[in-house]
Amino acid sequence: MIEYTVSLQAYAKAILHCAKYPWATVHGLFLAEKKDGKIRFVDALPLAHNWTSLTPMFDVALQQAQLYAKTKGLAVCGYYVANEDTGATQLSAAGSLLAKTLIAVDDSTVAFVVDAKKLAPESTRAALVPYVYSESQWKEQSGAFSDTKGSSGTKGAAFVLENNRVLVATRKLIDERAEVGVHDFDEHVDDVSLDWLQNTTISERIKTA
Amino acid sequence: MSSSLKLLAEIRQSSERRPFEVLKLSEPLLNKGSISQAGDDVWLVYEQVFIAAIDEGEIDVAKAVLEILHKRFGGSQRVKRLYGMINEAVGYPDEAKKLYDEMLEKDATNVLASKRLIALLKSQGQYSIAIQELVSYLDTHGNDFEAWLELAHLYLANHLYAQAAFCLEEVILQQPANHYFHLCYAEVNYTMGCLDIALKEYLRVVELSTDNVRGFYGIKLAADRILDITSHGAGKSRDSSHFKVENAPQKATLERLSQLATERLVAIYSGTNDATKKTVEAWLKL
Amino acid sequence: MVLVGVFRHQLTILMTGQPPKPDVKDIRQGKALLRGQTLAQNNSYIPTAAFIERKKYLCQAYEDGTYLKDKASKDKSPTDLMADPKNMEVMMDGMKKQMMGIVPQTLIMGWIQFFFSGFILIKLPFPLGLRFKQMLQSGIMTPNMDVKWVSSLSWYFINLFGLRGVFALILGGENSADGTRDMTAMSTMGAMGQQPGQPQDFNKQFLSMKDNLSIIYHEWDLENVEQRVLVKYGKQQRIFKSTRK
Amino acid sequence: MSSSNDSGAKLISKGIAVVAFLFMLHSGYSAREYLLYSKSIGRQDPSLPIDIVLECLGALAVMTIAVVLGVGELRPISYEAEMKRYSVDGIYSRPSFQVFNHRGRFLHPLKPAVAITEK
Repeated sequence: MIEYTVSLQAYAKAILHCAKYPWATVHGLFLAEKKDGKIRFVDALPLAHNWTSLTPMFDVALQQAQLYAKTKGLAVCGYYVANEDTGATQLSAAGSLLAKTLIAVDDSTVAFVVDAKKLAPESTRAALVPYVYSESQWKEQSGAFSDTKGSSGTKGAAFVLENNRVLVATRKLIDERAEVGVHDFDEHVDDVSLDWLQNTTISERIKTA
Repeated sequence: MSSSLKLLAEIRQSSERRPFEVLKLSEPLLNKGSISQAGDDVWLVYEQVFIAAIDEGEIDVAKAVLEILHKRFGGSQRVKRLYGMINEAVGYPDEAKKLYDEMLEKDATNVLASKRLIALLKSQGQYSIAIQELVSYLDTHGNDFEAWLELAHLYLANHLYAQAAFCLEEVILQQPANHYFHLCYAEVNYTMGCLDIALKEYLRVVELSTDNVRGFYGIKLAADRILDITSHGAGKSRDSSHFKVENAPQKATLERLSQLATERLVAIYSGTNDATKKTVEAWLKL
Repeated sequence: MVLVGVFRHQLTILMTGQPPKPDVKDIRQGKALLRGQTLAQNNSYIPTAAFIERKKYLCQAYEDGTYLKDKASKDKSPTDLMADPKNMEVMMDGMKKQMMGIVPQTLIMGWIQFFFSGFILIKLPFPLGLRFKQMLQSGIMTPNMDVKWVSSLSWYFINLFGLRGVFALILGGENSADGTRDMTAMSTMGAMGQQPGQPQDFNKQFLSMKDNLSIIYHEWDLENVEQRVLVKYGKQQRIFKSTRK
Repeated sequence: MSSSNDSGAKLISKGIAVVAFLFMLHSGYSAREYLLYSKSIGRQDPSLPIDIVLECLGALAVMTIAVVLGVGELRPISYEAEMKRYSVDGIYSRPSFQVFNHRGRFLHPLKPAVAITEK
């Protein structure tokens, strides 16, 4: 059984990316630290908000992300997507194809779909619905991110948030409209001076939140 | 004219969706009444602020602005559409639909109302019906490139790349010098595996727009991929069967194009910070 | 003059009703033709396969009259002008507008000519060259009179043309008080040969567009784009002619 | 900011243009005076003295330069420069088809509202 932990930095950055373009399908990657069978998502790399079902720029960004992760001793083994249609929490056909290219490199990859309903202020659960790849298709992991640690994961994987502060801090950042500081690869290729890999400004802000 | 009005006009012309900024810029203008400095454009500014406000969920602002517009243009179809839109935003799609239907009953050629009805279907998650409606709309208004673009978007969301490519060809026919459409068309073709067309379209992008980053990334990607496939022979490379490379240029040209892309990308990235530059250089295998 | 102009403007507004709205089928018909035009014009910007697909489809549609507003009329002889009540209305409208222009103008001009022919109306405060004589003293046959003196008829014409700005000021840009527009309209009408509002025979236009499309030799603009790009970025000296297959 | 600089420079160039125009008027007046004078002393075929001609031409040159410099920043006219002002976001935004019950409604919930009708 693999235990996946999501840190504040990864969760907040991904959610803020979704908040910056609330009308569009938005996707990105998670960088993870692997230690004795446990996988901890330490950072998020926002990718795109336009043309999210097309592969070329995704390929470029993914390859660069993998190179960048290597220099930091991390692995790219998470993919997140927030669908334009707020009611849809299933992984779309395009989303599963893109996530499959991650599997080819790292078989512990998990795909997350952002559940818009759980972004509401009163929600007490993480707004991520994990999909795990098994028997050549993506399967939803129900009961993930439930409050008690480790009680989920009957199917071979457990998902927890780093601590209780993650949701509170993310909420605070959303209310402060911190999302304007997030830059994704899409913006980066329009203006290469925007740093999508490190996102220094927003990373600092999340750290102090 | 004040600088915020200028910025608002810029955002309006670029047709980018930046509601947060629009509201921030317009708030002092609305409060102080200096919005009238916009002259003839003042009604356009009001409409812009209204749309930004419903986008941001600032319904009170939207209502106030809408009242001003209603006072000036009561009974106008364009204002009526805004009433429909605010109802969409506050969660009354049925009311909105009723308004749009009324508009169409009065004038069946009202394109704004027809488009809103399609957007309404999309907002309710009924993508396939939206596609049907859009196709029948385009049968009548075959020169509406925004609608073709929307249809391409809906097809892409439904994983129908060939159909999306058709829509984009239609858009390119209408605006052949706009490199963004060539870019999108290239990406769709690349996704479908038509590498030869994708490469040519990416080349068109950098021809129309000097040092376009996406364009050079695409050229590098497509040229290297074609070289890879052709040098391994069609049979050996895995899943090479669904790639189309017949009309690709010769090997020497491909190599030169790949090299050109590398050079330009290095030049473009010369001003960025270390982490980015190193990553890109590693990606280019320098 | 000004009052007459204002009066005319109001009368025109009163008499011209809403222009007849084209219905959905009219638009569809027009846009279908437009699509063919765009394809014929910009055909080189899409790949050959895409062009052929469109050509086939549009030619077939034009041939079958898929987009015709009234499919039954396809095989009929050119439609009778007066048959369609809507066309009648359009023509009546045009006629009304023109009457509106001509009637008061002729009246005023006749009146002026009757009462004031041969009269001098004003004296200009500045001297002018002999060339202006024709312009300022029409209707008076005195070769030796100083050009400072302006005859009534000339004054009328000067007003007719000069008041355009005043009308634009008081009635807004698109007003119908301006008499000069009618004059230009009258002079161009003969040249145009076809009155505005006359129905176009879409079937004929569709068929000719079909012929246009079918003779296009298609060559994709991007056949030699590699060379063009290499030249643009200074990697190659000259452009090779594209080799046709 | 640059805008205030801009308007300052514009004002200066306008001032210079006005002064140059006055000089031009002055040269015209001088020319007339000179012609009247030479007529009164009965000189045939008077040609203008060089200083008047120079004043006129110099004023014209200064005025032209001042007016040209005073028009403000020139904008590029190529299609490519025009397209640079746009981005994928703008080109692909499809404003007529925007949807308003998006994720933002969950992130920043609305106060409950009633349907809004046209008065």
